[in-house]
Amino acid sequence: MSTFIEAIREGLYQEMERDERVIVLGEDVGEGGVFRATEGFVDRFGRERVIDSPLAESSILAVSIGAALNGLRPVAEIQFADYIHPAMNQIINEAAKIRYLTQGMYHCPITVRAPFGGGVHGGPFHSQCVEALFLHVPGLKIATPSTAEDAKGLLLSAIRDPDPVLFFEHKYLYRRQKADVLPDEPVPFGVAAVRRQGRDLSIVTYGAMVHRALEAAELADKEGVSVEVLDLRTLCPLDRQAILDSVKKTSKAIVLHEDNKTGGVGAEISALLAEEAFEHLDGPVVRIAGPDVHFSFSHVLEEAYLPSTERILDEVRKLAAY
Amino acid sequence: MSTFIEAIREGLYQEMERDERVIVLGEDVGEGGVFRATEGFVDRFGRERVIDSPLAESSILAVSIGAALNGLRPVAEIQFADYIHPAMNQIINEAAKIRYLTQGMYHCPITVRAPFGGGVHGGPFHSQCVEALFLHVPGLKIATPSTAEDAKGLLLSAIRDPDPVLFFEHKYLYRRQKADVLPDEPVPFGVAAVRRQGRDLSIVTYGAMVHRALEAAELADKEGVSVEVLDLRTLCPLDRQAILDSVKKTSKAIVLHEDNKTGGVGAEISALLAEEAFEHLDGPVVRIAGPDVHFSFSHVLEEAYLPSTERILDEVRKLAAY
Amino acid sequence: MKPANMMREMVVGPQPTKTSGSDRGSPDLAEDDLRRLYRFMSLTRAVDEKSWNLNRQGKISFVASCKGHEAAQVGSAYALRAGHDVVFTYYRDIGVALTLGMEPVDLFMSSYAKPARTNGSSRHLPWHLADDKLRIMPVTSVVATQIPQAAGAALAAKIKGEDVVTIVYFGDGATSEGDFHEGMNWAAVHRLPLVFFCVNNGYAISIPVARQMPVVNVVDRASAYAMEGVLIDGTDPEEVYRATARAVEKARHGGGPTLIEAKVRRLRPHSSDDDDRRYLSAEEREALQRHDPMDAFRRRLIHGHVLDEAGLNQIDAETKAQVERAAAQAESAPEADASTLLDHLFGHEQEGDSASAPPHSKLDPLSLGEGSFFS
Amino acid sequence: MKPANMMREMVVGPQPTKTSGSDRGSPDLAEDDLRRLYRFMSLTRAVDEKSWNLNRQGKISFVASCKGHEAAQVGSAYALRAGHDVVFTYYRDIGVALTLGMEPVDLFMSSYAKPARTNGSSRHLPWHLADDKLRIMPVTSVVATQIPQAAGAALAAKIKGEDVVTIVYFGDGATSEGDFHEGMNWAAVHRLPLVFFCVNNGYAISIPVARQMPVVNVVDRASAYAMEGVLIDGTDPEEVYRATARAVEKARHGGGPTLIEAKVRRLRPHSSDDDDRRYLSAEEREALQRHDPMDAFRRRLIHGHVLDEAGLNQIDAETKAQVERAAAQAESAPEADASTLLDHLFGHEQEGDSASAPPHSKLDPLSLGEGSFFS
Ligand SMILES: Cc1ncc(C[n+]2csc(CCOP(=O)(O)OP(=O)(O)O)c2C)c(N)n1
Ligand SMILES: Cc1ncc(C[n+]2csc(CCOP(=O)(O)OP(=O)(O)O)c2C)c(N)n1
Ligand SMILES: [Mg+2]
Ligand SMILES: [Mg+2]
Repeated sequence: MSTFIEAIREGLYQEMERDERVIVLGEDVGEGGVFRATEGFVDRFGRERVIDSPLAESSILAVSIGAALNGLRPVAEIQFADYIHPAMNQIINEAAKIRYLTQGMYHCPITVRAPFGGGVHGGPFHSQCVEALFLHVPGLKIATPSTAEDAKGLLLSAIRDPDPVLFFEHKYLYRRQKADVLPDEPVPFGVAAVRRQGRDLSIVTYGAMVHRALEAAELADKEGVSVEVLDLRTLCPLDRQAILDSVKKTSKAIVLHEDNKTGGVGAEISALLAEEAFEHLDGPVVRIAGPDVHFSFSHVLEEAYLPSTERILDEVRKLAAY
Repeated sequence: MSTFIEAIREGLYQEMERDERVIVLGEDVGEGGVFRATEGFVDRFGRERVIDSPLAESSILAVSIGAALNGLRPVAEIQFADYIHPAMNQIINEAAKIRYLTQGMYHCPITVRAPFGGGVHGGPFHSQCVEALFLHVPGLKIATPSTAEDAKGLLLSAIRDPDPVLFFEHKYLYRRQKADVLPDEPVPFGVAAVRRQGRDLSIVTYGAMVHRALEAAELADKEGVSVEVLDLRTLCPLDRQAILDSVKKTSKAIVLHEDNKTGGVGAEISALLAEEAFEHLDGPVVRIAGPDVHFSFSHVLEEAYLPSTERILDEVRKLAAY
Repeated sequence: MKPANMMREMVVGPQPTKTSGSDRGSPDLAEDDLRRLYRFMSLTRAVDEKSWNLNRQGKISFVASCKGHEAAQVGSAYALRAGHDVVFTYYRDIGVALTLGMEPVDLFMSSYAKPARTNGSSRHLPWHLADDKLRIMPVTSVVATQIPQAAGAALAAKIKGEDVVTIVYFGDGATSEGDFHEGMNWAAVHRLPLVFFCVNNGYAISIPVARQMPVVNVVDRASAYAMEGVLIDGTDPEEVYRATARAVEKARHGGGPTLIEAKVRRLRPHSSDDDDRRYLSAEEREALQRHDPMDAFRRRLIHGHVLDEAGLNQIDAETKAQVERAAAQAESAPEADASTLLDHLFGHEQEGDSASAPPHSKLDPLSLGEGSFFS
Repeated sequence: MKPANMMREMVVGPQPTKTSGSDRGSPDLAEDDLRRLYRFMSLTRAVDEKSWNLNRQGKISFVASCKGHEAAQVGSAYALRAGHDVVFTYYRDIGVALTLGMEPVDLFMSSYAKPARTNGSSRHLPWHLADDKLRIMPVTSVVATQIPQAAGAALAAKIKGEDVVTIVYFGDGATSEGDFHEGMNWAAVHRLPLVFFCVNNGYAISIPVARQMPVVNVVDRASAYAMEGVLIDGTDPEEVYRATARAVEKARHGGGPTLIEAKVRRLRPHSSDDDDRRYLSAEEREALQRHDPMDAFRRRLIHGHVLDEAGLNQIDAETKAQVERAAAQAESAPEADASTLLDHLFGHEQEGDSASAPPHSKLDPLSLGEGSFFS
């Protein structure tokens, strides 16, 4: 049995064994990182390839970009996604634009790993979801695995990808998700997974919310409502076809995420459905998301923030009855 | 007759006359700024209140935040919206969260002015639209005036607002939009303007695209299609009611912007309609937007990027016939 | 390499100002001051110990201990005019807050995530201080962001012509961030009334200073901004007080900014989530404990006949009791109310403009997202 | 204050290395080298003048003139191994590119926004250099971002054990950005084979250095990183060459990074969109013109009997003719094809992994947005 975080570690380790161009850099990665993703790496790969960075995220990204331009395959760790913001300029204005602006002469194969998401009593600066801030930016790929298998498999794809990949690991899953066997081969980007087949409506989601959607689907089933759960796995490339296929089948859709509602990833998926599946829709496209406020430290407030299984079930009931 | 940029200048000047807590800071604002928004300000208000900053956007924001916390009303100029990214951490993690995290004990009354948008042959770093990157962030207000009147009126509201306001000025409009009379009073946030009444479909848009929408509406009218054009004016607060009202009336909606399509402001508006106006919709919610690539310097590529009047008209025809 | 007395007060930088003796007129500390300093340090230690124990008991989920930093925090804050000077802290600066007058219960409220007026209690992480009455400015967990913000606050004071000094606290790790550079640069270009107070505890979590920066001391960075840099022993509250008082008075009288580096030792891991045995040997950890500022100050006070053993113990007993009461009070305080989740995203008023301003429409945060979430 | 000879080469920083004479073994310039330097400078000037004129004729929309910067650009690039060393430039570094071997036509293609292999021509702004054959790395317009990126490239060279040196160019204004600090810090902590080359032309658009930074010289910032700082007269190509060659060879042999500051004068406004009469008096503008590096170098070459007036004019005529041909070629080249708009957002291959990698599905940029836009 491997946990999600062990799967990350195994994937990273395997790629460093396989390809000596792969290096890791970030704050405290030398002693294993605050979540132990690089535990033992210095012993195996040495401080040349496992680099403790100064506390400076913009340069963690910039150094990764420069090293990638000069032939390496850097995997940068941002200690918490909440601290990726000082590096946004290097990600959005630099990494994302290199291939396009040079018409393919240069490209930027970097992977940026960052733990994100709430439910771990982390308060406003160890809980943030940041994926929507990057979804809008052309030139970036975004992975958000929900299982230990995908954590490893998508990470292999990310590291081998020739373009910048933001790899967001939901920290609520780190020790809660487990797998008997981890894949040896990459899991391809842009292929959503139907985690549960259903007939009456589709829940489109990703990350930790996949598991809440499955819980709600289970409960709905007992009430005679058959819910399909689609796990996007990567937000870019987005498996538009799988979303459309599922909703064409069920005719009803709930888009679910933990991130703030307005301008979230859910908005894009709703808009896709409103534009390309309009004729198939038998009801409004419902968004369930965090409210438009920041994460709080109090567990009462955190629970109030996070979409609960009950709330999902409630919306499932309402939409099914529509 | 005042141009859009003259309206900005007049609004800023008026507020500095009216309230000595207002200061401006930014790169080259002392000599008037690259677009002349602060021309003559040093002579009138002195270098204490018109502050040439070092070339460092993160600190332009941070200094504004700190000065606001200590009683001033800073108006920061980011020379081009394309250069706001180094300051994103100070905007998203700091300014946007101060009031919420301190439960109202502190607040952060800053205005950030930034010229944005394309069509001026500015290439990838003098054309970017950045509004969608902030729409998602709770705690930020966003204004995107489309007329010279609103440029001044919304700016007065922005500066008097007790919370952080991102004030995005579409630089294509700077010298092209003109007004006979500028308002002396603030134009309130969160109130969209119906720029043209119509029956058959609604175009929801903002910034420079308002004028393209009006052109297309004019042409459609000749073909017997009556198009309503809704100018959002501010993206946060978003006048959800006006959007819903318009679409409930016309039953069809096009969402139009120049920014990249995926995860853009249009996604939020489409999603709103798919969720709250579903029963009123007689056709798919169409998004017309820039493609998911970066701005280019070549005028051929820039024109190919920007939604053209013909393309809008084409979509109007198709949707009207749906 | 530095000589053996590197921990003594010294001035670095390109235009070193003479700071020996009391030539800046900073008052010497009277015996009463020393006893007060000890009380604040004792109180700080008591809050810290209690918080750590509560964490180990599973009652509070997070502590960034300041054990070892007490002299730096208390000695520097003692040089400020409480409620007048502007203070930007970071996540372990409880000694600063206590010295300025914050009640221990406020700190425990934040640790218990219970709602309270100060420190964004219940929303914000523990010890992320904010108190408008004490002019402690709001901060986030994001390292170094407060540094250029402090320049902004100091700029405002200068523009308004006030005799207010701003002080900003940060760690050694924070000096690697771009925001440190930008804040130092602004302050120096504009000669702002600002004191940069760096608490160098040798580590940014597990990363020793030598892997963070190429210079030996943080003050070695001051010359890049033509700023005075002052290196002090941050475990000596008197030395900390004197250096800070001088920098504060210099700032107050138009002399511009100063960078103070207070060298301290971390007597606990980085935080309650950290296990420093992973990167420090038993010997290294033991060696750190020899730099407990409480021990040294106690010896000094006894030796100088300011307080005897019994007197010190008496103070410790009092602060401990005070802290027990505060912790109990916080423990029994009510939890946050979920119905407040959407409050205070935006203001509904236009401060100071109520007469002339138009009504903002639709500013209710409820309309900005999950309007029906609680209805 | 600096003595009158501040423009002469000097070494600053905490551990000054002796750099007088040729003790680092950097080769002295032979007469042939001097003639070559002059030709590159003349070519640079010719491209610049032509571009400015084309802008004034309304034929190209943007120029960031390098007039006055030629000696700094050419002299420093002449110290590099072209196609071997890694080069990060900024938007006015055409002299660097020409010296490394870029054809003038490539520069005009970018000014005319015509599609070409190099410099992101047609997509990117003019003179935003990129050429993989010359190892000129891609850059954006965002000031200072390339500085820490260069640290990354140098780190890669060090990890790979290559004898490649990286050089990064930037202006005085760029040193205010946090990215400058972070890049300097990385390079110094890791002792990277990297040369920081700051072209200080006294202004960031309209803002004079005195309002950007509190120190007199950019090299005064080097000591904050225990880095060697070298201040040179950037209008003297020989001095620039020698200082750069020394720093490059030091870096190549494990000696770590150097910060070079080349002082130059801007002989034109910041860019074709700027009007420097708004912030410079007629006298100030006239005074700048006395620092034309072409004039000084011509006098030196004549005085040293390397070239006579006729020989110099001959070179100028040749570079001018070369430039006219290049401009004409670019002018008549085809415009970009709108159907290419969506190309090259993502790679379709996994470089170096084609065998073992799985097929990425749906990576077509067409599927990522406006799929039907051109269909
Ligand atoms: C921008 C940012 N990056 C990373 C972190 C995670 N983090 C929290 S504290 C810390 C180390 C800070 O070290 P230092 O500044 O020396 O202060 P100390 O904790 O030692 O007092 C890090 C890396 C953060 N809070 N903010
Ligand atoms: C991050 C960023 N902010 C602002 C700008 C706008 N801008 C372009 S060049 C420039 C001045 C740069 O000055 P300096 O670094 O001295 O270089 P110089 O142009 O003088 O050679 C500014 C402010 C930019 N390109 N990038
Ligand atoms: Mg530290
Ligand atoms: Mg300059």
